Amino acid sequence: MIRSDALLPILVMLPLSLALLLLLSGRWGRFLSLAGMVLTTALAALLLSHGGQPLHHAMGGWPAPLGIGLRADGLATLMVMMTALVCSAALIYGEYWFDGAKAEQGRQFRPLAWLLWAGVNALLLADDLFNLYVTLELLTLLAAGLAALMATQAALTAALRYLMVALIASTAFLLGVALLYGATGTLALELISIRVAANPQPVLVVAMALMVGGLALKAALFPLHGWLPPAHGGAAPPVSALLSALVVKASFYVVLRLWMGPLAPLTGGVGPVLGVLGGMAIVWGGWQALRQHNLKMVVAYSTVAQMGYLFLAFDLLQGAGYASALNGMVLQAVAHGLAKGAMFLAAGALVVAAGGYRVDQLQGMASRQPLAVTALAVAGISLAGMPPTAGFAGKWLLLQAAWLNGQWLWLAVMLAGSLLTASYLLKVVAVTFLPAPVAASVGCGQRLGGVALMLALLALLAGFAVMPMLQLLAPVATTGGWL
Amino acid sequence: MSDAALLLITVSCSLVGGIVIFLLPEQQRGWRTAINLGAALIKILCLLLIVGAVLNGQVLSVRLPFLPGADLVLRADAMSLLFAILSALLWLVTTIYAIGYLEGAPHRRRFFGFFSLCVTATMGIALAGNLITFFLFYELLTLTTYPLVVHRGTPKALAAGRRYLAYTLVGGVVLLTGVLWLQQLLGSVDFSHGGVVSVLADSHRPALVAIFALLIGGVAVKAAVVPLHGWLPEAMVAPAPVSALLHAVAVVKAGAFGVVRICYDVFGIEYAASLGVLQPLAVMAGVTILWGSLRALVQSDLKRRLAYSTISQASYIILGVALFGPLATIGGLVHLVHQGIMKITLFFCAGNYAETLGIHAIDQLDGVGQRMPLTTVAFTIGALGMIGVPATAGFVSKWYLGQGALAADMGWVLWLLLASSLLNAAYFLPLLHRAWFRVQRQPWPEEHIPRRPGRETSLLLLLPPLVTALSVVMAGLWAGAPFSPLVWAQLITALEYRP
Amino acid sequence: MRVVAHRLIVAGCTVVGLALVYAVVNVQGPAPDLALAVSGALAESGVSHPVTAVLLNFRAYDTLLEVAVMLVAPLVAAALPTTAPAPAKPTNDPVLQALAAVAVPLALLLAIYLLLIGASRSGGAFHAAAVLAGALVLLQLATGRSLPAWLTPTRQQPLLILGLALFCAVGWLSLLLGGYFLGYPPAWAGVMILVIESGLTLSLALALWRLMP
Amino acid sequence: MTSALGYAIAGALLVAMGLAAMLLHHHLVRRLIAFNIMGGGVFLVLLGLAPGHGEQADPVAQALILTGIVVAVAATGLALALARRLHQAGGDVRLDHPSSREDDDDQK
Amino acid sequence: MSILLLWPVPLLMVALGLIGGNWYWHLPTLLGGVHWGLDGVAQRLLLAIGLVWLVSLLVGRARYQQPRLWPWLLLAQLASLLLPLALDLMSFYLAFVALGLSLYGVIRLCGGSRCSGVGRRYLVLMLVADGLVLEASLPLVAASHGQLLLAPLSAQLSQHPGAGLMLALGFALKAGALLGHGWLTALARRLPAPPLLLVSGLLLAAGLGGWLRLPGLIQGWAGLVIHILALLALLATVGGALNCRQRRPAQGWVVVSQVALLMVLMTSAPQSDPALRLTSAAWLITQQPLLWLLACLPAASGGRRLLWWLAALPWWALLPMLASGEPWLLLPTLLVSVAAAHAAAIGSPDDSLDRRQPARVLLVTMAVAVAGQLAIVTPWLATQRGLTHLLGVGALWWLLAITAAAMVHRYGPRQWPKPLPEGDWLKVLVPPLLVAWDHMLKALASLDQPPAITLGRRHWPRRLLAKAAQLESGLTGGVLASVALLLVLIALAIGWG
Repeated sequence: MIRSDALLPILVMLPLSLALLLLLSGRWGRFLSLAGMVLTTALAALLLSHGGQPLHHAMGGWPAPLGIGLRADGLATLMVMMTALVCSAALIYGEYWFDGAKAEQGRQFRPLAWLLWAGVNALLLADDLFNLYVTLELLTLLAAGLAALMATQAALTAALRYLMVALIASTAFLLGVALLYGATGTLALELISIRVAANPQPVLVVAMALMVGGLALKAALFPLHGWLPPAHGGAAPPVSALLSALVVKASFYVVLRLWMGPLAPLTGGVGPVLGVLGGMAIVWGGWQALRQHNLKMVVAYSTVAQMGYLFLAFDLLQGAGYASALNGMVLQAVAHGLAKGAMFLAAGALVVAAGGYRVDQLQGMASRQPLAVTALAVAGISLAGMPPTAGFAGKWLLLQAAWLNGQWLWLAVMLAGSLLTASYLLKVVAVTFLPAPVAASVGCGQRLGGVALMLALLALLAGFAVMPMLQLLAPVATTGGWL
Repeated sequence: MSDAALLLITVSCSLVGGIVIFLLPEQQRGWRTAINLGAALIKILCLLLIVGAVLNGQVLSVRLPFLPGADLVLRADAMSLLFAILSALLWLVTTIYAIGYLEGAPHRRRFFGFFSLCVTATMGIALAGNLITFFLFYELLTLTTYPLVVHRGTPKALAAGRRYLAYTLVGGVVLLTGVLWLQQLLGSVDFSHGGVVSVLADSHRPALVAIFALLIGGVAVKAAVVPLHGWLPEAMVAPAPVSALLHAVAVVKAGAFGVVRICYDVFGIEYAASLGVLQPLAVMAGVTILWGSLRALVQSDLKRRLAYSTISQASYIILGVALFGPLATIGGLVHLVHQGIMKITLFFCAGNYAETLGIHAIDQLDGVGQRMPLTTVAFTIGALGMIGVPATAGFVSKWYLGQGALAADMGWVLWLLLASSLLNAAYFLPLLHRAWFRVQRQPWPEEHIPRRPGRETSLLLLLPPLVTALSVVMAGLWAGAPFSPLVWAQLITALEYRP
Repeated sequence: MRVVAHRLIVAGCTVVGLALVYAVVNVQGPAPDLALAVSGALAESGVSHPVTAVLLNFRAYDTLLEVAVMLVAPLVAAALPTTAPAPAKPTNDPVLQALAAVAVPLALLLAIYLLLIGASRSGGAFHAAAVLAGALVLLQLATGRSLPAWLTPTRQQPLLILGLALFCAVGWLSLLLGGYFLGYPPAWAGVMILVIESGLTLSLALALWRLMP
Repeated sequence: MTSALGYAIAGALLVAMGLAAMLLHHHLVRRLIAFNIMGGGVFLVLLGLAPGHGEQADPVAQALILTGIVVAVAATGLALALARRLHQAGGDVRLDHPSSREDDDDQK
Repeated sequence: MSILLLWPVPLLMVALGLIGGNWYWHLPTLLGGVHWGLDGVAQRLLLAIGLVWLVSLLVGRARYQQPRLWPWLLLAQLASLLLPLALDLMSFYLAFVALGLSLYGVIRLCGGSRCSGVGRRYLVLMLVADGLVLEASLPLVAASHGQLLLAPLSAQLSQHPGAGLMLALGFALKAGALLGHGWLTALARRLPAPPLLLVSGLLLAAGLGGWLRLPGLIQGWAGLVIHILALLALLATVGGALNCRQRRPAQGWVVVSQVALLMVLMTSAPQSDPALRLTSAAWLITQQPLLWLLACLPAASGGRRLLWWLAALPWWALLPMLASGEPWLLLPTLLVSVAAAHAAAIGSPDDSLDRRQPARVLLVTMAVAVAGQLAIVTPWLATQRGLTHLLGVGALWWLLAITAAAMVHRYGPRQWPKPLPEGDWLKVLVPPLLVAWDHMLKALASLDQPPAITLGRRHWPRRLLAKAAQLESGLTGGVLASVALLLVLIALAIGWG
């Protein structure tokens, strides 16, 4: 009957096929979407239950050098699960958000969102260099398309700006792939890493620089983050949740995959550069978020800051702190995904209720939109890395790694970062406690806030499931190399 | 019932209560009160069971995996029970008081929800078995008390809340650094009598001193030691039950309890003495005691005066810890409980005055003894307790602190105690004088609750202060009784100072 | 200020260029084992032309994703609520009409040729679709109508996703039969590839055309 | 200096020029053209480096290039659709503020 | 009905005082182990205190009707019941403090707003006294390893003279002795008689109770310091009494001087038999109410004032004085009696004319007694105690003789200069010797012509200089007096050390 590792292709193809079905379906699209969502999340959980040992599926039956393979190790399974949760939340939220005037965009949003889900799953499970390029490109186009969904002038400009930047990044990445293919003659990741380890040529460093540079551009690392705030800030809440939590995270995931796999021997020089950029991102992102008046911009800049954390961690991946740094990075990525998704959804709910984007229009929201405010608070706590959330576990491990490696500067930056995050997020929450100045405001249901709260609580519960998660990562962390 | 289940229920019953309260709609007043009181009673019941177990020598503990190399440990030993029982009992009383106090006020659902979460955090701090668990609940306490401080929603409350957060968050980070550093040196840091740090080689001594400074610095923020006390008077803007809970039981006590834990169960008092860190700690506590009392003298607002008195009283506990010797330890520990019951009485009465007659400033107190005799009696007992008049709880702890000071031959502490007692008298007796002997000159600012023949204010407001005032006298008079705080403190000290 | 920025960018790009040249020059490529593997496995791939074999058999998954990428552009174009006026009236310019009369039928013929030759020589779905789309566009410009009136955008939807649907169907089929995803049984590989290619041609052509108005 | 290396070097230079053009110009269509030039350059590099044996180029490289071209076309199509939509929405066809207009040489 | 609430406890006290019998009661839980017992000391104290309560309640029935007063009175009663019974430090200290605080309530409620200033001063002194007692008892308890019984504590006193001094001061302040009498005399002017009687009686009982419970209080250099303080207090109170022009304040000062006299007696003969000391203390406590009682009678006729004088004489001091074998102690007793005579002599508050008669008679007898003592006793003493003691005692006699002479003159010519302003705070601080000294100088200076200067409060430095100018005529008296003072101090220091 069906092969045991068939789960991997199904995880990619099911969302893709559903997207196609949704394109055809008219009225019963909503039901199909919900059913598909439940099925896919169940499959992701099934994959999770496989525990740490990796699954491998050669597409089309062709073995590694010739064909393309799908691989799922601990890291991938965790990210797939996180993607499933965030996408489900965004889709459910989308059902409620795109109502009335925005129903038309709602019908278009659904297939594109499912395609995005398929794309992310494909990227997470990819085991082939060129395949990574194609999935990255798919995500980029989908993200640009979704960002421009609202078709306002600002959204279109932001989407185009993002597209331009992303195209440059993709070309750089493709150039890196070309050089690597030229140097090693193969595209399967583990073969590349074997051959790179065999004879590290200078060209590989150039390829490395190109690929990591391109991906950093896509992941909006500090100097190259200009495009993210308008794009994520201006988009519809479910879209910005997907963008911030998944698309930006995907490019980070590819860098991590390359960093640990094929390009492991070359990472000597690049680490500190990423560390410095990450540190500056934390401080700059935090500082900007503190000064923003628009609620969604605050959350967008917070994404820039948190990506800073992830890239800073690359510099920690050395010496005694390697294992805890890796664990910390993954936990931070998962926690950030859940929390950032919840925060954008909550922000969307508040904006709808307050009828405006400005932070000081949120007065009195604590009493009118309790669920949304609680979601915002819990997500804020997770981002700031306060106990008992998963964010705290991630930060704790990163701090521990910094300590073991003796990198006091990064330690200080990370502590300052968490303080900065706490301050600008709780500043927003504090405003909601003020008494509501004007009585009349568009009364809307708590459903939007409810969905956001569900995702936020998942971020909180992840805090308690830290140890099982780390068991999943154990094989990846200890061997240090590609399985 | 297995001890793990018992411990978890103790900590989580108010958590569950809090969450259920959050879900209840605002107008479900009956249910909310039932849940609140139910959770409090369950907690007290569990604690009694645990006390039974601990008395016959058994140490209950449960270990949950949380982080690699550091897992959550809840442990019920003698010291943790002291603080846990205090918190549980005072929470029950404060809940009753809050129900009466917030009659008809808006946002009660939010208030009681966070109220329960706050006590969960306190219970967690009390029962924490190792440093990382302590830190976790310590941070949780910050988060849950913030909404209580800004409950009123006025810009002033927000400013106070912001200041409170600034202090406690920075404190939290400092504590985190200390915990992390110690974690590197020692692996998981479990609390154990006589401390765990002494096993380290001497080469670590300077590092250990630095760690001690960091840990105590982090905890001192909440214990409102002088340089870091700025937030406490500002937090007075919160409603009375909050300031009662904040000052008497939860936050300040958690800070003081933290100092106790760090000195006894992490460093071990003998090792700390050998490190020579106790002397500066004693000086710091002494400075706080005097500074708090002096500042209290000049305050014109009643609750701010009580706040500054809390700052000075909390440092008695730290002084007790810092004076190396069993007697001082007993004094410190027993003051942990006594200060709690005395201070909560004073705040309840202050709350009654504010709620019933709208009295906030001290010079509005003239003749209040006639109008509200019972509340003023409770206030008098609390105040005399604070001064340390014999037969009240305050005297017992000051007595043992004095003895401890002599045993540790720190003469100056004796005179410090005398000076601070006189200062306490200087800022409490005028209040009593106004209440009892002055005749009421101008009408009460805003008399919410009119004077009925039988009762001066609503029963829910009147009962708690009387109960706690009675407990102040009982703790003072029956100090020798089997279950009194003094005997319990002696039991703990016997464990701490191995022969 | 802008002039300085320009000079900076130019300098940056020249540096990148030189680095690339340096990298490209001293690449020591290993033995071409991949090309040998392809020719070795060509027999079971169902087609004789190695490129088509790689495209539609060995790395079929890549192509599938690539078609999905290709599908995104028209979807997004359709998703954006257009407030634009109706498309411009045909120019009925005699030169265009004369060219259309000659070129369109030839293009159709060429498209079908390219589709079928793909199995043995370089050709295939993408080339055919491009030519077909070109023909449609030319027809649109010349006569203002290219697709029959009954083929309204909603009805075009199934045709648009036909290619990808076929690809997925084949993939699911091979998976459900116990094999690998997209693992065509060797006997049927050739036929399956042809079916997929034809579906692809139609939908890709439509996709490219949908971008035009 | 085999001919393949020649293609690769040409490709590298094309990429550099394309990148410069893309960063300098603000007009959307110009930038898209520059993007396609860069794409072409990359494909040249890919082909140049591919370890082809004998006269026939490495089929995998060709397949990659084909896929790359299709992806580039899709990206360009999407960008153009968005640009047109932006233009219709009354927006300027340039991403940056209008002041960059005067330095375009063939001002319409 | 309600006033009856206040009667049972005093009756119980008197009953216990009379019946006696020594039972002993130990409560382990209360206050960390409490020991109460009825022994000789407790019996006498209870009797005295019971009498004070009964008299006060009888006389002040009308005044004690207001219900606000009852809780304070009840608390005072319970404290005064507990004080004698307490055998351990904790309960003693509880009674000690409770008594002080409850009487503050009585003062404020009975005295009304007139007593607010004095009340505050009273409260401050009470707190300082409590603080001193607490501070002193801590080292004692620490030294005796934490046990709280009073008896062993007093055994520790020998090693802790410092603690002993503090304890003595604490008790004295409470009782209004050893220069702590400022508030008592002020109260005497403002508080009506019954509560005043209550306050002074009970506080004296509290103070003396402490002294009695801790016999080892006066040892080593601490004893000497207390003795000197007692002497100074005696002179100050006597000076104060003599300075008063109104009857009520004068009587107040006399009562206070009685207490000072008791202190002098107790500290002068430490080795004397404690039982003797107990009886004199108890007697003094009982005598207090009598004095206050008589003091509050309306403007008395000559006979009643004479009666008051007889009552005011320190009869209780005779017995301990004779037993102690310190004949020189007769002098302080006589001083007090002089003061009593003066107070009794003041008829109506403003009329000072007809006071001369009884006072003069007494003074003459006293002068004769002094001369006799000088002649007979001094040689006897020289052989007994050695030269230094002789010198010291001689100097003391000489000083006291001069003071006596000044007293005689005091009642001489009518144009006595304006007295020191009464009851002002600074006067308490001005050393009492200066007062005596001033009288002496005036006496000497005015032997021939009326003195022109007055000792006003504000400019006394300048006046001192003026006085010096006047001195060259009366130089002999001044020099002699200062030499006497120095000798006294040196002799006492050596003799005692």
